[in-house]
Amino acid sequence: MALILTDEQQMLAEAADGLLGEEGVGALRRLRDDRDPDGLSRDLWRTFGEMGLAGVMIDEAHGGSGLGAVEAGVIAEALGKHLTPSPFLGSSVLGAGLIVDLGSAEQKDRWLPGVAEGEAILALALEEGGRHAPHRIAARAERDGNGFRLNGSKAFVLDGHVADALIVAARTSGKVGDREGVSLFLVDPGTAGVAIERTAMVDAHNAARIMLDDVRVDADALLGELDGAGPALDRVLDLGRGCAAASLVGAGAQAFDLTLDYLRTRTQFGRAIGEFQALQHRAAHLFTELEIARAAVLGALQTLDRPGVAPAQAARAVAVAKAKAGQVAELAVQEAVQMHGGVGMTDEFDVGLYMKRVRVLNETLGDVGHHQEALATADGW
Amino acid sequence: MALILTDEQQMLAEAADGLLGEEGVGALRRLRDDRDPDGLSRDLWRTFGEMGLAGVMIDEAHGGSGLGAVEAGVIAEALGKHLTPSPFLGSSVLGAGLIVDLGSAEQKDRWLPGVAEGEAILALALEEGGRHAPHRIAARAERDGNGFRLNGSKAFVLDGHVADALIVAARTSGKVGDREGVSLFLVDPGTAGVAIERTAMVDAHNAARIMLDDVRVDADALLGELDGAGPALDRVLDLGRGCAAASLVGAGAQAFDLTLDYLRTRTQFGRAIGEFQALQHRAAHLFTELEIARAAVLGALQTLDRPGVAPAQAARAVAVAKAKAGQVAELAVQEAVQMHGGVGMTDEFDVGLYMKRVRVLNETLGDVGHHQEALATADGW
Amino acid sequence: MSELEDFRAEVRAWLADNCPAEVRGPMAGEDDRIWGGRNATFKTPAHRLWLERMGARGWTAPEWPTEYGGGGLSRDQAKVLASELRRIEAQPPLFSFGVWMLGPALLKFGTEAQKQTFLPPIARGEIRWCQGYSEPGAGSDLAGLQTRAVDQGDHWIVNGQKVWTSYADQADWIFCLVRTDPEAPKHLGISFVLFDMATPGVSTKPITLISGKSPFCETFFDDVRVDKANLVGALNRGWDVAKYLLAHERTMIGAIGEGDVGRPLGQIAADAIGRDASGRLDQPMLRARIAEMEIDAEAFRLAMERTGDLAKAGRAHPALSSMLKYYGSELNKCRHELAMAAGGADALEWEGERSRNGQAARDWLRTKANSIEGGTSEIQLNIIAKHLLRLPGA
Amino acid sequence: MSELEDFRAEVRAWLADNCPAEVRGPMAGEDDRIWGGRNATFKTPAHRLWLERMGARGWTAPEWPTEYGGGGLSRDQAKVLASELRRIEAQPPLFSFGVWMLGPALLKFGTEAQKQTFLPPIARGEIRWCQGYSEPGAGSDLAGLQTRAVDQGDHWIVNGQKVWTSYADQADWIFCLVRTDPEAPKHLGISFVLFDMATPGVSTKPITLISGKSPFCETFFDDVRVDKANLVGALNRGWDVAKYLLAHERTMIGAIGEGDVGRPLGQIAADAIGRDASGRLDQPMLRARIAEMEIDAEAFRLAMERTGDLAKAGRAHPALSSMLKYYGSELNKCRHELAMAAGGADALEWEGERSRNGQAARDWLRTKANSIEGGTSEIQLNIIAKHLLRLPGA
Repeated sequence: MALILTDEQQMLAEAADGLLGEEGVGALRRLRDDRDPDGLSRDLWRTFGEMGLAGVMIDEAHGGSGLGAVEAGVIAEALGKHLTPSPFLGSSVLGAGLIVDLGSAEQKDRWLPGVAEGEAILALALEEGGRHAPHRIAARAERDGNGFRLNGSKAFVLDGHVADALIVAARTSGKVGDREGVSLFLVDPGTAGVAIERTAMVDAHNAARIMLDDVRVDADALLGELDGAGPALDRVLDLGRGCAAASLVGAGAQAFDLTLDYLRTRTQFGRAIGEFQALQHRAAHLFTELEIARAAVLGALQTLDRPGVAPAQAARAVAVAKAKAGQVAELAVQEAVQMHGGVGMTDEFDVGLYMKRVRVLNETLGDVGHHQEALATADGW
Repeated sequence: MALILTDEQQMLAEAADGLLGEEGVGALRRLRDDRDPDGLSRDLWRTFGEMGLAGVMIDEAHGGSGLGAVEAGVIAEALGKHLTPSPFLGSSVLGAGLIVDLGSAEQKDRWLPGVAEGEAILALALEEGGRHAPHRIAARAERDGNGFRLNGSKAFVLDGHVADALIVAARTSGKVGDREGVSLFLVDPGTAGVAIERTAMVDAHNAARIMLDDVRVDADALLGELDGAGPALDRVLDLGRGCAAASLVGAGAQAFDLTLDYLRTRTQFGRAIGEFQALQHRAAHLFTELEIARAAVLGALQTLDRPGVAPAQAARAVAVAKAKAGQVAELAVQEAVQMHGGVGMTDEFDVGLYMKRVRVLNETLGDVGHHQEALATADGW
Repeated sequence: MSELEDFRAEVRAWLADNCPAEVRGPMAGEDDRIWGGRNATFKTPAHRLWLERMGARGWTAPEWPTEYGGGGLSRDQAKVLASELRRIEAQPPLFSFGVWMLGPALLKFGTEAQKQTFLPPIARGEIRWCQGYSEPGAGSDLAGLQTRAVDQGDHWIVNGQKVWTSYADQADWIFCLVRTDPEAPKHLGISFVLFDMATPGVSTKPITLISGKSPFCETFFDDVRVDKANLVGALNRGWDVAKYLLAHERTMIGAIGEGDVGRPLGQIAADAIGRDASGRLDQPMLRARIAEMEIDAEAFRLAMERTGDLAKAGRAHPALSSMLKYYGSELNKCRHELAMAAGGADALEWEGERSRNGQAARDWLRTKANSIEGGTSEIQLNIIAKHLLRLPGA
Repeated sequence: MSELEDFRAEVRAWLADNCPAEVRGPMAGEDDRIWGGRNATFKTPAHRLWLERMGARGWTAPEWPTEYGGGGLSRDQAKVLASELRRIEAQPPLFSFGVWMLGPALLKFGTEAQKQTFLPPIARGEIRWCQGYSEPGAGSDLAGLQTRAVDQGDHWIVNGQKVWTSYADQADWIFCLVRTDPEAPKHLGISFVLFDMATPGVSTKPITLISGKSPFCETFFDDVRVDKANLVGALNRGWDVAKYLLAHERTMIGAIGEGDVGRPLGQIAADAIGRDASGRLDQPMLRARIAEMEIDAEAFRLAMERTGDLAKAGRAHPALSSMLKYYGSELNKCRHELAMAAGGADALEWEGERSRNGQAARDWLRTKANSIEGGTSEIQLNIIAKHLLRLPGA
């Protein structure tokens, strides 16, 4: 398969870009400066639903578009480009992905159409510490009559403060760090014992910290097999990482484009600063890095879509993409602020917002070092 | 104490530079192209003796100059600048350093005056593998009547092929990797069972591989206490590392100076290439790095000279100096070859010789990664 | 050596008696800083006492002559004082652009009257200064300076706008570049003047940065009267004063590369993230990046010291300050990138008590200005290429 | 998909029958390479057989039309062929500047007669080519080209000197830039011609590099007669042909960034140095640097593939080859720096059997030319800035 977008994928990219580009970064600024209680636009989310974007990977029987990882990445890239806060990654990719993969017919009917319509929001409550460690799960679910009782604390739950359902990863056997023994539970955030604290982040996107204090759920809250969430979690996390990598490329490339414009128009010492060869070479290097990162991300997304691909192969491709996209996007925003000079430091200019967003995307689902480590470990050294 | 050379040290630097600069890199080329059997100039070594350079750290009672680490570093820097092969590091610093530190009156009388005169050459046979690992000693010395019997193999013994005496580090108790249990022996290279293979290196300097097969030495061959060589080895290795770092600065700075000359004189597209801002910025960055490295090296050498300094503090300063000097010198030679373009790739130009020498100096007594690791370990993380 | 050791003993004894416990240990936040000035605020009475005691000895400006309120120390004595202050983790008795920047320029270019008038209050922390260099459209390129001073006999009338004036809204006086000859080309025709921020016609407006509220202001001059007695250096040659002062500013900004007195980032990260069985920070890739940075930081500290020693020995090229400014500011940016990576998701929070209102993230963002303020990294590299390397066309 | 899968099955079966065991597995050294030519040498008879069989199918030039001796494959088929060759670790049947560089230029600019004459022998490896571009004093700046071709009616007489001519001493023919109009400015007035290296007046002299003996030569032309029928493209417009060909050369040099078919450097290093208790390469700092490089290498492989796909789809800007050349050559240099660090002192040996005459060190040094030959990295960055980023004044 050619490592370029198909015509259909290109059209999807233009549609997403067109929609988000209408308001552009203004949307983020408005939500932030108005201190919006949700921190994201429910109207936009419904439009996502209408356009088939919210349910991009949900099968058509449940109201979705039935498309693949490449298409999800295309949308994620547009979100990164315009810095638009949305529940796409947490709900459409991670949340819906798990239900598509593991859900019972009832669970699918209950949640997927709502997500696809842009009405319902799911959130995955997985992380417990400050760094991505999907197997380091201490939260526990213990049998309690016909159901379970959950205890523990979760952090960095993307858009967890507005979720209609939480998918909580909890340990049902084994000990912290084991790959086995983790189960997933669909938890109503209104259940007694659930305490949710919104954490506004540096990039004006939101996550939540969640305390689970003797939270009682019924047996049908279990998503997938008892103790057996591991493989599905790995799959959906790789999907999420691929999308986060696409967002990083979107954000990095846009910061670069803003910088190119600035280089062409801003004058100093009587010349456009883009005439200075030292800046030209740095810009050319950055362009190259962005193209390399773009290839790595598309390669990973295509690998995820390949039927019957071995999980280890997909994981390796995703590790390359997330590490490379993260490193390059970081370089892009640093160069963007530096080349803008003083105005780049002001809140008035957009480049600083890209720097903030890239920082958060880099921490999302494993940073550069995490994925370098993953590659080395996977290759046995 | 001010972090600059004293007037006396400055005069020493000029003397060493004057001596080595007479023939400059030509000396190395001649030894290499003539396939000199020694790979170094014994005449030059005698001149070193006459000028008090060979015995710089040997006390005056034994014919030396009785100076310190800073002075040794000053000489090492000049050797790096002119790429002069000489037994200075192996014999005057490592070899003589151990005898000054640990030797009996007889051992000192036997060896130090000769080294100081530039007649005798010592070599330290320490390493056994391809990477610097001073505690990973598998060679063993076993009691044999009144003396010892040595078995094992040594590698990367600087100028071991021309040594008048080998100082062999061998294990007398404990197991490979232990910090304790190592002893030093003065071994005549002509002793039965000693096999020495000269290994010509990429930089046209030489080291040796040495096989010890049931080599019998008398009790008075023991240098220092039985099992107790560790602390003295650590001290002298730090001294050697400081001097290697100084050579790296010497070589890196000279490669940079050659490059500056080239930037000022070579024209392309009708301009001196030094007018291109991209190259100017890279040169300015490199200049900065070289100055920083120079400060780190002088700081380490002064620390080594400070009376009563804690070994851990000295080791930390040396780790910083060797790591920083190595990294910067590597950058300097890479930039030198690249900025010279095609001619930099030819054997006719000198910059390639600097690239080769820096590579070897980087491997000598621990590379950049080794010393980064040393710093992190020393600081407890 | 022994005289210095006597001095060390004296310093140590004096500090033991005079440095309050409240000003020892790492600073917790902005409000630990003592800026002095007419409207000075102090976190505790002990902070005020610390400034007063150090100011009285002139140790707020250790190497200035005693007649101008300084400590009259030699460079070696000043190093001893600094090391003794570090030893007890004493916080600085005064943060002052007057001490760091204006003072050295006045010592070199000021008239005797100006030195007598301005230096002692600076050393005692009584007058707080700000700097008026940059203008919109004239950042790194000061040749484009527009603020105009029109000659009125014994005074000028100044009109124009400055930007990036740190703490303009809290400063008492400003040292300021103004154009006194509109016909002269480029850097000629600019003069260096001092005036009170309380003069009618001066107004300020804070700038919001990506890190949030900032000490930077836009500063506006609307028919501001400036006494000609407050011209520093020669008329129309303010650029000479400014250059000299900029070198001090550069060294000061570069010094942030030395990092805080506190513990190495590697230790902080290992405590936060955890260690593996052999005691290593349990994130090998991050650990490698931190190790590289810590090596650079230690080497940089030595380079700062060495450059100071060279200067004292009369052997430092003035452009070496560009080298320190460039390296120190890039290093500090790198340190904070790594601190953010070590902090992980926790360091991303922007509000609330747990993160002290996003302190880590705001500090990180703030460092991005280091390589812009006081002359961008690119400008420093240009200066090095031209003045130290003498490359053609630089 | 299924047609492609049929093709894959066919290729696999054919290779099973026709690829000798002697040409499978990593190449041990230079003499494994099959260069072909009039005076071809083969390491074993199987090597000759491998060239003959692949040449007969046109799979030495898979995407060339069959009428010119190529394989006539589509890009997707060519990918399948490449992946099947990789699968069995087959060594290339032919190393050829004719296939990599001259062929594509002839396909675009050559006359029908030139295509008929030159392409089939190239594909069969019968004629070995070298390239005459660089001259002393005209490295990256070809505008300064001095080699002169003087018109003699049906032929030119060529005088001048080339440098960096790879394998000039072993090549049968040369493709060469010569100045046919000495009055025209810069790149105009240059023509692209072909001639036999056996023509009287051609002589060569190898260049010794920092890595030792090298395939590069100085090449001298002393009254060399060149037939006008061997002009490629328009007279005085050789620069167009050269640029097109340079783009292919760039991609070829860039491709070395993909590394050999062999195992990842991390594994090689871990086997050589050892692993810690958790299986990690027991040099954490080196490991981190290798990990970063391996990520870059994998990403670069994908970028190579993507750029090829974009070209096939008619959506690749020609200057993208500069991007690949720049990145690939820098990457390969980095890989060999790390390989040397992993090799430690053992990799420093320069002579003798144990080190295969210093193979590691010589390979490392050889890579330093990657970012110089075929246009320096700086030239590539200039091209990107100008043609892809359209920055002012670039």
